[in-house]
Amino acid sequence: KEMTVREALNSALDEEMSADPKVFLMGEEVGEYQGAYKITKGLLEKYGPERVLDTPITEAGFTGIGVGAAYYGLRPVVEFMTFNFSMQAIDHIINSAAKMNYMSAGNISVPIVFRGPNGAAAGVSSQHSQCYGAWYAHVPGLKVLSPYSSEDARGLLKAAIRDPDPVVFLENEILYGQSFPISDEVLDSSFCLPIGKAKIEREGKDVTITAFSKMVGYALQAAEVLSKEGISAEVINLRSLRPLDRAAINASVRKTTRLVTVEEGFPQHGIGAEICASVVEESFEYLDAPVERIAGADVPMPYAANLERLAVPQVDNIVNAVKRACFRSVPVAAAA
Amino acid sequence: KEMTVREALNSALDEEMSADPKVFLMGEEVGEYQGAYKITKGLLEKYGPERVLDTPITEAGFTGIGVGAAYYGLRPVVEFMTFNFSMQAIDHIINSAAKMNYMSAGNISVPIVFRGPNGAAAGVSSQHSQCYGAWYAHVPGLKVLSPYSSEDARGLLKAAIRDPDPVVFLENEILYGQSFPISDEVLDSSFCLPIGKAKIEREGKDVTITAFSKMVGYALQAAEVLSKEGISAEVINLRSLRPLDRAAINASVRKTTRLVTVEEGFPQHGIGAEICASVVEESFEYLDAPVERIAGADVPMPYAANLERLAVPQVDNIVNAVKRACFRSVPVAAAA
Amino acid sequence: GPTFTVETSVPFVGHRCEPPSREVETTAKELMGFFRDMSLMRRMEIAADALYKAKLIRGFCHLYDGQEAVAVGMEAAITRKDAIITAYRDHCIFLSRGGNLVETFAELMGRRAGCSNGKGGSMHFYKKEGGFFGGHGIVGAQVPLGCGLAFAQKYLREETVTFAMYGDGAANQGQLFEALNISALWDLPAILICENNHYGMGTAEWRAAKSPAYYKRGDYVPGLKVDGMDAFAVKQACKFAKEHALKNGPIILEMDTYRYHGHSMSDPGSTYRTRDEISNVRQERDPIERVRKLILLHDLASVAELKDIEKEIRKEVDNAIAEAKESPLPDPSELFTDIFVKGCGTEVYGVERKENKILI
Amino acid sequence: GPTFTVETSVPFVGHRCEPPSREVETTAKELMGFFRDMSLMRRMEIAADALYKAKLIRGFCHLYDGQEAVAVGMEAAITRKDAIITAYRDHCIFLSRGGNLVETFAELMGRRAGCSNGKGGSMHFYKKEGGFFGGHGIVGAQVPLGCGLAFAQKYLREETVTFAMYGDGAANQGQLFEALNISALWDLPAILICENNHYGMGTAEWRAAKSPAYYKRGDYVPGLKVDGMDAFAVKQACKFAKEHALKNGPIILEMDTYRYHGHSMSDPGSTYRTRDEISNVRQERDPIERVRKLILLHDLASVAELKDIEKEIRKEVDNAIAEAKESPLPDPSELFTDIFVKGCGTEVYGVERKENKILI
Ligand SMILES: Cc1ncc(C[n+]2csc(CCOP(=O)(O)OP(=O)(O)O)c2C)c(N)n1
Ligand SMILES: Cc1ncc(C[n+]2csc(CCOP(=O)(O)OP(=O)(O)O)c2C)c(N)n1
Ligand SMILES: [Mg+2]
Ligand SMILES: [Mg+2]
Repeated sequence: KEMTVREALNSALDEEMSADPKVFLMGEEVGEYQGAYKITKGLLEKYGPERVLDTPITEAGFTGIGVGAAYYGLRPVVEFMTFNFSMQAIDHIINSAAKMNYMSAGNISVPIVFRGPNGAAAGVSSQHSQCYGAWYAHVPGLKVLSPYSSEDARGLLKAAIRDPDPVVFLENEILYGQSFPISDEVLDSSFCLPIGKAKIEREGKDVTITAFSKMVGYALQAAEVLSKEGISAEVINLRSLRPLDRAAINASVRKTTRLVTVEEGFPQHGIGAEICASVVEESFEYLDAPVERIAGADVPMPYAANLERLAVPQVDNIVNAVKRACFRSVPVAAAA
Repeated sequence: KEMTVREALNSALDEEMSADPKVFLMGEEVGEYQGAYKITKGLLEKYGPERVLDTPITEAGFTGIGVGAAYYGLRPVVEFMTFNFSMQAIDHIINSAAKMNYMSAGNISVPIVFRGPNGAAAGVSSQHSQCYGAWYAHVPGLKVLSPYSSEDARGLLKAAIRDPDPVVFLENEILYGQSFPISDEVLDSSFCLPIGKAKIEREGKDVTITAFSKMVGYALQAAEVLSKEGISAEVINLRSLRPLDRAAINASVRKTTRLVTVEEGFPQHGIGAEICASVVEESFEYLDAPVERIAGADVPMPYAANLERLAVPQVDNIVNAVKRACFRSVPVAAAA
Repeated sequence: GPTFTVETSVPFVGHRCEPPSREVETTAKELMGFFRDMSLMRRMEIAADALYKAKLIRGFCHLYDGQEAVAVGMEAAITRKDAIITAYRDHCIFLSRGGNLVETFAELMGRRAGCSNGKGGSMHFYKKEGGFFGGHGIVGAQVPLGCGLAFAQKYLREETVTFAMYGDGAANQGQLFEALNISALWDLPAILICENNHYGMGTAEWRAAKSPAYYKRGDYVPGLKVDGMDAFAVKQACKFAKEHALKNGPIILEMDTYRYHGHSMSDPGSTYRTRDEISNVRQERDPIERVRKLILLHDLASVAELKDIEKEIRKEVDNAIAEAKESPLPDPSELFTDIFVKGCGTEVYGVERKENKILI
Repeated sequence: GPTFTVETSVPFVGHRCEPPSREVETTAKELMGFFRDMSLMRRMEIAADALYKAKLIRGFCHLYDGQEAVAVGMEAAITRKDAIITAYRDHCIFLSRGGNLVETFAELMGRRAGCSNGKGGSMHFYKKEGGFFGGHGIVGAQVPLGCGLAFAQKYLREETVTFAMYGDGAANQGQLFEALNISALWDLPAILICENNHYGMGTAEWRAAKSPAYYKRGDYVPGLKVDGMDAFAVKQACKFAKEHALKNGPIILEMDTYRYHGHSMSDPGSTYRTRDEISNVRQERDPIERVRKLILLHDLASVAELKDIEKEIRKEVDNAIAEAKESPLPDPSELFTDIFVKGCGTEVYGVERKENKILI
């Protein structure tokens, strides 16, 4: 059986709405338009306009309203058409949601999910391509999830909605239409994944590759290429950026002794930087080679197809990085 | 001769306003009130209400206006009463300012400075204590500076105002009243520091400590303590968080072979994580010990004095971390 | 006791609505209650000022003295099932929602017995069970949050309303207009209370707002201008607004009020306004004196009895401070509690991450 | 040529201002120019649609056909020293500010000859030397930016104004209200142009705004409702607004207009509105047909001559596309240019940071 990520997200929303009347959806075009990317398709019809709310294009206002509703005990799922627009509302995510349970000493909790596509899509240029993974994962009080497969999408979104704390849920537009095999267990409405746990997508012994979201697929492709050249790569799908599953990452690196981190976002203070620091802190003596970071180029996203391709990791880049980490020779890159 | 950081910032603003009629100041209470923290004292009187503009408490609106004025060729200096409130305007800092020169292929540049106190002050709790260093330094197109001493404050602020690109300038409230010795050269109105260059505040040979802003002072105090115990610490004042002076950091670590990073902000995807990754990438084989990260506790800032003290680095913590990096024995920490 | 009516100091001014009558029903008990509650608030804030000067309170500390009539008048019109949310100037609202003095002073001093266990401080008081949702440090942010509370009340069909309080400075914040539009579209039972104390920090209202007629700033949303120094006007307006909101959605009440103290403790409060202005308000419009006069007029208590009540309150406050001082600082382990409701079994790090971490 | 007058389609409706006359002065040259310019815009957008479907344009692509009268009417009222800033629906404004077809198509296809060297794409056209400041992808953000341009114009005592354009959807954004308040306080020569095409993506105006009378949404700021399908009404309103703004500060012009295409290329544009609605607008209010009729009425050209102009335009567009297609993709080294005006002599990293970095 197969299921697209879009269907996985849609079914997770559907099931959680049907299980808990306190769950409701809000955001731009989530209702009558069926979602800008059709993630909420059919839900207005099924649950009515009281539980699927089309908002004006006013992120600060509707996000604040969502957080307030969560203070009161509802379980809002707030869609950002893309996470780029979450910057308009970021004060509510950080100051109103993330810090609330702490500064009220538990008096007011905030069971809310902020979700939507994050990071680069195709040809949408500088203002519509940013990955907010590292920013949100920087902030205590938030849980930050990023699914890759349909299994992830279902299990993590259901976990996020059931969770009593604020969750930032970072999807990827390009993955929405991608199909993944899916088991009966995952299709069961009780299915749920733990927050804070990574998944070993592929076992290996020579090198560890960490990735999240779309880059997990690239890492798996790279591992396939590498296996043909006799390098056995272990691919970790992070799933949760905060809490980060340091135990799983370090266990893997202690086994493989080499680490390549992969992400589409900007490198400085990125996901890879933290993973590198965590491994240096906890497993320094196991490391047999410098950690290799593969990340988005440290530039705003260009529009032109050739530049855009250069600005985000390709499978080849991962293969090259692994080879460097394994001290194999790498083809010389084109001069920049 | 001595000068407080407040006087240093004030004199830098004054000199640059007097040198270039396109420089103007805007922000909440910068004029008649003389600045919430008195950084802009006397400037309204000297330059008049056309160049020192009190704004309503509407950060998105006035920051957008500042950025627009910079598009047109003026040189705005926008004060955030504290950087916590920059979140209300962060879309303009990132999407309108940082990315503009790139996505317009140089047609529209953005000579603007965003400045104000950043990070923890005393007793101001969760919503008023965040360090935005790592967030802003994550984003290409921005230059991010953070002064420690009065020399830094003068030289970097003058550099920021003269620079043709958007600069985020992160000050520290607690340092405002602190005095530093200051030379005639630094007092000269032509004085300016380079952007992207760190300063070795203290030379040493056993361990490198990186820090910025208030933590530079703590690192220097720790170095003093350590010298009495026979450990010679080199203290790097980062000054520039983006571009980060990777050359200076790596050169120092190659000499000392040990690294302790210090910051007040949240650890995950923080400044220390990036520095660690940079050193692992460029100087792995020189490292004789795991990198030690000292950072703010990974929790929202609590109000109570004892908890607050536990939530931000103290000189002792730095001393302990250095000893661990140098494989000296460390007193056992109180159980958490 | 028997009810009688008092007249509000000045007529209400309506915007897109017919204002309520100036005749307000009350009882002796209510009048005496107003006197007591406002006097207690006043005394509490004065004591906080002293504690701050004694360095027992740190950071920001925004006092409410002068504005007490808004708190008590509002509370008199509603129930604890109605919700209130405000900004950082929150001590007295906390009290009006059932919070006590010891929780207040302990929080201000960062002690374990504080309403947020000492973790929130002056700006972060909450009492969900009393319908009080804070206490917010970010100017204007509480307005959409309040509209969200109203959304939940409507969603749950509770027939209750939310009062979202903000200052004249906050009234220019864009998110307020966004939330108001949504509230109007969705008919949310949200009442926006603009406490116009005429200054946002050092900025006079007219320097921050082209149109400082805050009750009209909702444009297409009805509004009412209210003498916020008159607890009865406040009560009347809040009753009116609650009825309106349940039937027709949002409404704005502008409370014309005044803060006697500076903005926060570092502001002497005298550089941007004259001492004359302040003492005139104290003499002509003080909310407690207004109620005292009404009590004497209606012969509900004597001058001496009222003085006695004030003395009692003074003692009450002193005792609460003493008790709060007895409360210890939070246990150091509290650094790591309340980050999440539900931990994930992963490590959380302190400053020295190698030494100082726990599993939550 | 001699001037004559035409009457606007409908009267203006004023808010806090006396609207200008319906009689608009024009010349044969201007009328013919309007016809030519709008026809060129129309043809350019239709061609962009085809290029998108041929996969030569990627990502978002927001077309302006239907709204051309706003661009040409505005341009007719002002000079290139006046500034314009708009949102992502920016191709035609770029053209009206002196941009050319090759720069447009090359940018849309991500080629070197594009106005942003292929780095910006559809939403990011700029021409500072023509007074055009973009091209912005974030809904509403261009309004404060535009007020900032107006601030600079006033600061430099240029006696010029800025037109900040936004949609009906954007009109609810809080930052607009913040910027308007500041502009009003500071008397900035800022003209807010709300292009009300009645939908923000799939949301009809009344579903997004409690008060869709956008010319009144400035509340205390004057406004004018204008038929945005009538280039002469737009011209008259913009002249009026420029004079007003230089004397009195900000003003809002609501342009009643319509987009024929869907929101962007992925939106068929037909699920949330009827085909009847669209074809009615085309038949009754099309801005080009309106000008065609006026030309014929005043005997300035024959039906055949106008057809010839359209044919010529078609060729011009085809040639420009051919030329744009000749333009190569940007050089890969462009990945690292324009990050800063002034580099710091430090390394900038590509995806494979060990291999792919340069000093800037
Ligand atoms: C978004 C934001 N900007 C700035 C501040 C700093 N600040 C705190 S209170 C205040 C003045 C607010 O005035 P007003 O809304 O009139 O309320 P009042 O203090 O008079 O009760 C300012 C500028 C803040 N806390 N949040
Ligand atoms: C802050 C923000 N939120 C959401 C979006 C996604 N978005 C792009 S255009 C648009 C609709 C805008 O409608 P309107 O303002 O009426 O302009 P029109 O497209 O009709 O010209 C939306 C929701 C965005 N770009 N920015
Ligand atoms: Mg005020
Ligand atoms: Mg529209």
